[in-house]
Amino acid sequence: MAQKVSKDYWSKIMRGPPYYGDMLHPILKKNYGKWKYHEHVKPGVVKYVAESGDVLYTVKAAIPKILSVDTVRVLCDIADKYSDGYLKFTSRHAAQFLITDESKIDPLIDELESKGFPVGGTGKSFKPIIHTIGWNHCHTAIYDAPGLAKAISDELFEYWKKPDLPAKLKIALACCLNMCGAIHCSDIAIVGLHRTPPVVDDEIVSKFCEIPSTIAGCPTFALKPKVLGPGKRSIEVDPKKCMGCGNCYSVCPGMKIFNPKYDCLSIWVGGKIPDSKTPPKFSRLIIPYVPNNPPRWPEVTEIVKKIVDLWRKHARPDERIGEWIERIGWERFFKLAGLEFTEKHIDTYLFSVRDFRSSTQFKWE
Amino acid sequence: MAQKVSKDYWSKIMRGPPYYGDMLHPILKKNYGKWKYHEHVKPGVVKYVAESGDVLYTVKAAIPKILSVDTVRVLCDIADKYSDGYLKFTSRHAAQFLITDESKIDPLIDELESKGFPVGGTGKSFKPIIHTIGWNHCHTAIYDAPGLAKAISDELFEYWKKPDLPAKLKIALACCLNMCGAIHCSDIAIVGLHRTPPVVDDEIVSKFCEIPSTIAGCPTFALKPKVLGPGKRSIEVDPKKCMGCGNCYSVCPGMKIFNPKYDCLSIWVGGKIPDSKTPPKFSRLIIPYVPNNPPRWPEVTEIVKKIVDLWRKHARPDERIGEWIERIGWERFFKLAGLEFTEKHIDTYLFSVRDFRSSTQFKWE
Amino acid sequence: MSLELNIDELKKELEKKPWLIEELKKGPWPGFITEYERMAARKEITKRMMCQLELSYRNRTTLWKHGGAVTVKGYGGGVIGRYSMIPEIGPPSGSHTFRVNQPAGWFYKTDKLRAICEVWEKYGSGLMNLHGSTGDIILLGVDSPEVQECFENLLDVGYDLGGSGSVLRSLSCCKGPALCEWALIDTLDLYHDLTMTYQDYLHRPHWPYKFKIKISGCPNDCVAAKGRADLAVIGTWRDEIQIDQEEVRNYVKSGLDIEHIVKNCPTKAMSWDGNELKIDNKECVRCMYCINKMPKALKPGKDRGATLLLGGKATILHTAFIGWVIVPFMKIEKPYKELKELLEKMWDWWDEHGRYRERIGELVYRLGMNEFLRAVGLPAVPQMVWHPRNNPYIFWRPEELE
Amino acid sequence: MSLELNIDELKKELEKKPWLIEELKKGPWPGFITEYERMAARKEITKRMMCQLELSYRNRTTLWKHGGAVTVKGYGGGVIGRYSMIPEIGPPSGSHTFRVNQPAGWFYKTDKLRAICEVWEKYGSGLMNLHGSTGDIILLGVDSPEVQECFENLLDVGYDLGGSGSVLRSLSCCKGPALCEWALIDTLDLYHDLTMTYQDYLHRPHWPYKFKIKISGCPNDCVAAKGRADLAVIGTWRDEIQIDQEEVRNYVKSGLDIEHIVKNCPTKAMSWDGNELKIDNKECVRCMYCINKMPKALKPGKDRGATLLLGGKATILHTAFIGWVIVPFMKIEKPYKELKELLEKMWDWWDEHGRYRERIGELVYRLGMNEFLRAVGLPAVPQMVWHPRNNPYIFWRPEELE
Ligand code: SRM
Ligand code: SRM
Ligand code: SRM
Ligand code: SRM
Ligand code: SF4
Ligand code: SF4
Ligand code: SF4
Ligand code: SF4
Ligand code: SF4
Ligand code: SF4
Ligand code: SF4
Ligand code: SF4
Repeated sequence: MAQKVSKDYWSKIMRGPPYYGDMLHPILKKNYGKWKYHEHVKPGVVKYVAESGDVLYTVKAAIPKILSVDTVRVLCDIADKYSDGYLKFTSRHAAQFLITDESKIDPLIDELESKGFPVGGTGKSFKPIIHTIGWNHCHTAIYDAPGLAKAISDELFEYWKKPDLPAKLKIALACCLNMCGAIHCSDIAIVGLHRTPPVVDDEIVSKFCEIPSTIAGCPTFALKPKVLGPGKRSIEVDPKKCMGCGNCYSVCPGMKIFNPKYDCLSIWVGGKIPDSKTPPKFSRLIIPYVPNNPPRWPEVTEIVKKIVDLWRKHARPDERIGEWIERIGWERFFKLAGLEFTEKHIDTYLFSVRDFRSSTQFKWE
Repeated sequence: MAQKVSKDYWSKIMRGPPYYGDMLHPILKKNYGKWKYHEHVKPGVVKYVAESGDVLYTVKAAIPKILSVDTVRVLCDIADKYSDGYLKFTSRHAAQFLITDESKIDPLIDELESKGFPVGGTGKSFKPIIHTIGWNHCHTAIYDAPGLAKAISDELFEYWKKPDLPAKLKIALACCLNMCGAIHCSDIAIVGLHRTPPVVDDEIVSKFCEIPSTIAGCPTFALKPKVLGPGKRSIEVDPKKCMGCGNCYSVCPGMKIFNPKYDCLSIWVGGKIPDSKTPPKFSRLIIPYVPNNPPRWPEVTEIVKKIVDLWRKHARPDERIGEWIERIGWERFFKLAGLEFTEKHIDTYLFSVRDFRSSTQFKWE
Repeated sequence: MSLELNIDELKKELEKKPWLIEELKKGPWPGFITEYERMAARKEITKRMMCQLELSYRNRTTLWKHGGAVTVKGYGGGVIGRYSMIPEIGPPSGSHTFRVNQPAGWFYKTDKLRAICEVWEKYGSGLMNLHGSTGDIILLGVDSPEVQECFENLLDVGYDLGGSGSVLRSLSCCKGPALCEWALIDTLDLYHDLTMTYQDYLHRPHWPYKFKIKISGCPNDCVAAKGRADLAVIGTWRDEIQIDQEEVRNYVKSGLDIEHIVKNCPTKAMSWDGNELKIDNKECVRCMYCINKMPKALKPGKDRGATLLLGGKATILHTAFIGWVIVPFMKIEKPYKELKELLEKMWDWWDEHGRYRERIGELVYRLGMNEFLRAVGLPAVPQMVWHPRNNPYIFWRPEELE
Repeated sequence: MSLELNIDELKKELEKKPWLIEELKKGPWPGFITEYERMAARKEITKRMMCQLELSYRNRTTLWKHGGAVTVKGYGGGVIGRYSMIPEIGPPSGSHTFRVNQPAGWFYKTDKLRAICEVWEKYGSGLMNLHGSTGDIILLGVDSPEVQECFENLLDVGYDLGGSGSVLRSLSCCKGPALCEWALIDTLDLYHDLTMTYQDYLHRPHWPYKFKIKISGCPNDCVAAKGRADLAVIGTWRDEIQIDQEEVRNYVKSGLDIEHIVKNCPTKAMSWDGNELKIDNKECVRCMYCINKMPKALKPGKDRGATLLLGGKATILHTAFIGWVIVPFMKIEKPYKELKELLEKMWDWWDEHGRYRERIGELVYRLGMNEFLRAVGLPAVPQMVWHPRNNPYIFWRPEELE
């Protein structure tokens, strides 16, 4: 780090992000805080009406989450052409164009579609998958979330285009138990899992790791110190107590948790975040093991499709997946979906008792 | 224990309780498992009709939980006179007489009432209080549950006689945190609390206690060993970590937890056990401190009466106290009841996070 | 005890009249002070217990000491040692408690009750609890020298002790088939059979802590088993609620608000068209509500058995637990082989792994339902949980990997 | 890693065509492989990243190494060190990540976006995440020697880094008043103000672990703050939902099933008599459902502010938490003094008591809400819990006893 820095460096840093006021389309500035209502015009297109009478249309397009600068420039070109040089990305990472001239909507859609950015995703539709970076760029990735996101999105593409699901469909993927993206409150979530304890690389542990904090960080007390020789220490794992969270690997590279042969994917359903009707809910485990099968994970996409179809068939209007399942009961859902229930579905951790059914109320199936 | 025992002693022990078959009124034996339905005849009286057409009336009378043999004999006399020498005690410790001859009902009621055993408690009424033994006979009692039970029952007497509450009313009292009687699922519960940490009597601890297990038994890790001298050990309390559960005193008499000046009563509401409509519920803290004010604890009886009146006024038919409160929300209940909410009402223990409101859904009051 | 006890001062307190406990003689509910008075008139121990009680009321504290081990020959439990802190005033050398095992469902023939009164008048204070919260007949206050003989006399009149300490505690059960149309299992027979089968576990301390079994004939749970039994056996059914439509209409005619009932069904399994009540039984969760409201018209189904819930207990130490489903349905038929086998497996596992003063529910919490289920050979089913787990902290056994 | 990496074999694998990742070019959804191809054509680092990705797909494992500390002068976070396990094939000497702080609400003028593309094409792989899950612009893959200069170029075009490590992470907020009729607070301004006020906390590791703030204009929570922000700021209102009855009738006329909506209200606060919609506002829990269904007819109230929730986080270590209410209502008005004071008190307390890698919600769990509330000076209110505690394990401070 003995690099040279430019003279005014210390006055330039800590400048913060670009000021949003400079990033807003003039119509947004004018009507800031004074929007009146919105209407769904057609898939991908929402009309906003301001108290001033001003009208704005948003057009939402799917983009890959990993983008080249080339593609970003294409999006900029389109924004220059149709939306006065302004655009927005949504919190689920779609691109949104802001159109003041209604007649530009269809040409914009044509151009977006022709360039490979399908328009859709408004209303009760399949939303862009929130996913993490996977093998593309992370050292703890069990599977490649961007790849699986692509495969699932292809599978559910029709629901991107047609907003006729019972409610919104929010899928999120995390390539390891760190669960970047906070996928734990998603309608459908897919998490990479380790099924074997870490293999300890004594060399690395003794040289590079803070042994006490690594040991203290294991939530199930599976670790204890091991003496290798005079002044040389490492860590010992009790495999029976390890549930593969990978926390030890996060803090110490010598705790080699990866095991491509046994690592797998798991599927979770029923989470949500809004308070609309029902409070936020966690996603719940439905399948603890699905093979890690790149490049397109057919086992996963098949299950996802099946759950979505089941939900479409059985849910009432406005029912998110979790709301539907809680109405019919998890026992019924497992039956309907033909899923196997095992001991792995029962919580064994900190708050487990509150998940146990302290009641004789249940359905037989 | 070097006492002599009778010759046939070893063949007599382990005989178990009296055989219930010998304890049943002949009409119960005859219609065993073949009862058809029941009807409420009037307060305290229920009519049972068997498939055979047989009819039986039960008459329910309040009795003290602590009884002298004299009074038990009085009850036996009454049973001999009216119910063929048979009687039953209920799971909440009322006496029940089994009448086959309808014309005996009123004379029986008259006799019971005149002897001081008021008839009532059927249907949607105030049920006998479940309570523990208190100062009468327990070494960990903070207050006298039998005494308070009497005081509250006097206060609520009208609801014993008239079954016109929104639903059943089940009150339970425990004189210490051991909560004998499992009062944690009662409509209203009153528990004795310690508010100060134990004072350690080093003499007793060092002589009579198993120090490691006493220390290990403290749920909040408030205890650690203390060396008094060579071979002489005791225990040290961290007062900040102690929440007065009394578990250390249960296993070691030297951990003197009693403090009549500061020990107090606490009030809990909203529990239930049946699965009818809603699953079983825990009682929840509403008042952490009420003074321990024998002989009649006026502060407690007043609050209990107030809650019952509030419930009568606001609940819908068939709503137990907890069901009513959960419908309107605890914030509304606190407001209606004019109760103060404090940090003490928020769980700080093992499963606390699951009690925290992870939602923006709440009422302002 | 931060209280310093001065016997002379305490004696003086007793001279101040009226006594505080006399206040408890007022009011319409039957009180217990007159019960003391009755026995105090002829029993010294009871008089002393009463003096001590008055002093507790005056000083706002218990005056009983931490109990010592008091037992009868051959038993580990059933008697609770009790000594006064003020033997100069209270019982001088012991005022122990007998827990006497009650007959199933607390049904009595009067001669049996009179018999226990006889014994208790002779040996003890003459005061008893009918019944204790666990269910026993609680005899309060017997002096140390009388314990063994009193017990033998109890045996002679047909009684035996109940449980105390780290044993199987006295069971309890609702009146069930003896006097309830909803009893879905024979609560009384199961109570008696288990009690007799496990006499040894009941009387001789074996375990890490106490174990309680309570049996209710239906989900109304009239012995509150779900909240306070390590194993709750709750009658239930698997088929359809039996409906007598004519009687439904009669209820409605006589003013029953049936819409209110239909609305309160937790799974909205009912519908009423003004003439007929329909129940969608596969949606019904057998909560009993509709049946409770119309006992003449509705009856539980015919394919009967029990749901078993594990882990109910009071608040010490891991907070109170309400029992949770471990077996959604088990046929409960004599000689109750399946249930007994399960109990024994559970006890073995708990006995092996449980810590000192750890209830079985707390052990399941500590080691996990997975360990428990595997140890006792029960299949995991969704009925055991409100919802599946929300964290990925899953255990895998090596043999599961392939 | 139980995988043994043999570079020669891996190289051979790459010769086998077609590559697996090409499969991901199929299908209608826009894919990312072509993005690689575009940049790989002119950037060596990207070509190498792509080769490595293909090998990950073949071997079903990541090929990135545990990151080392890579930073820019004066900052503690914002860059994530990334090295290849197979530098012979993948990036030879580093492929680090820049987290670049996004403008509030992810609104852009195209020139600003083009500017960052410029810099990134020059110094990095040319691949980016628009955006990362926390909200930053994620620039993927820059070689070690370029880090500092690349950063300075980013500064020059008006960007700055976001957070990584044990710091305040980049905030996020919904579009709010810029483009939503339901925004009850000025999400964008609050975002920007807090970000600027706390630049030091954002860039310089201070704390036991990360801290995230997310801001949503209403309870719909379009940035999913409740589930993943240590502090979630959620717009709400205290008075009455504004109803335009004419528009309600219009919705009904055009086919809206209003009975369905009335029935779905969680507190049954609505009623519809065929002509007028009534809302009992004191029963309303502001869930947004009815408003969501009829944006033309219903509007949130006028007395606006925010509910604050604490503790949202993912699963490591104490399982996932959804944030819980710590302030039911706070006015959110510039200069946000009340909120900032609270934040600072929270941070101080957490900083003092938090363990290594302990999120603030976990600390509250460990020490108790009572400790937290007292430390930050917030009053306990019933809105903080679903229901009061069920165990008697209450702490008393000596001064409370009298
Ligand atoms: C653009 C965006 C905000 C942003 O600043 O980026 C946004 C925009 C809108 N949201 Fe949202 N939401 C956005 C992410 C979210 C999220 C966050 C997420 O998905 O990770 C949530 C909470 C997560 C969840 O649902 O579990 C969210 C929950 C809602 C809800 C509640 C839905 C529900 O099922 O209860 C509504 C109300 C509704 O749609 O009825 C809503 C409504 C809306 C409205 C109608 C608000 C408005 O008047 O503009 C906008 C949608 C029009 C449409 O149908 O496309 N928005 N919305 C985000 C678009 C993401 C995307 O690309 O799809
Ligand atoms: C006698 C007794 C059983 C026994 O073997 O001793 C009993 C007897 C009956 N119970 Fe019970 N219950 C008895 C304790 C209980 C308990 C346990 C307790 O209170 O500790 C419960 C569960 C605890 C609770 O409620 O939280 C209990 C919850 C019920 C329920 C459900 C009530 C509810 O609020 O949901 C019903 C159904 C009903 O009444 O509608 C019920 C119904 C009945 C019926 C109608 C059953 C029948 O057909 O005989 C009997 C009551 C007639 C009446 O109104 O007096 N019984 N019942 C117990 C009387 C105790 C007492 O002296 O009051
Ligand atoms: C007599 C009785 C109270 C009453 O007046 O009804 C009682 C009295 C005592 N209980 Fe209890 N418990 C009694 C029913 C209960 C119940 C209710 C039940 O069994 O349905 C419970 C709650 C349910 C449960 O087991 O969780 C109960 C939970 C406790 C506890 C806490 C156990 C726990 O795991 O949380 C203790 C503490 C202990 O075991 O050290 C305890 C301890 C005690 C001791 C033995 C105090 C001690 O540590 O020495 C008391 C003896 C007093 C005496 O002189 O007889 N008692 N105890 C009840 C037994 C009578 C009977 O056999 O019928
Ligand atoms: C890039 C990103 C995933 C993505 O592709 O979108 C990401 C990537 C990483 N996350 Fe994350 N996290 C990302 C958002 C999240 C989120 C979502 C959020 O912030 O809303 C979460 C869940 C919310 C939360 O904080 O609880 C998240 C929870 C974690 C955790 C677990 C933290 C916990 O307390 O449970 C770790 C583990 C750690 O901190 O050691 C982690 C660690 C990591 C590391 C730094 C892995 C590591 O230990 O070195 C990853 C770096 C990959 C790389 O090369 O850039 N990441 N991480 C997201 C950040 C982009 C951005 O700044 O915009
Ligand atoms: S979920 Fe795990 S593997 Fe994926 S980006 Fe986050 S830390 Fe990396
Ligand atoms: S993976 Fe998790 S559970 Fe296993 S040893 Fe490491 S920290 Fe402990
Ligand atoms: S609640 Fe406590 S004081 Fe009362 S009888 Fe039980 S153990 Fe004794
Ligand atoms: S009373 Fe409870 S918390 Fe306090 S020291 Fe004793 S065991 Fe620990
Ligand atoms: S539990 Fe059921 S079967 Fe037993 S008495 Fe109560 S209502 Fe009847
Ligand atoms: S028993 Fe309960 S769940 Fe079943 S139909 Fe009746 S009310 Fe509904
Ligand atoms: S959170 Fe509310 S205010 Fe913000 S964009 Fe979503 S709906 Fe609009
Ligand atoms: S906002 Fe929600 S709670 Fe309030 S009236 Fe509308 S639907 Fe009901």
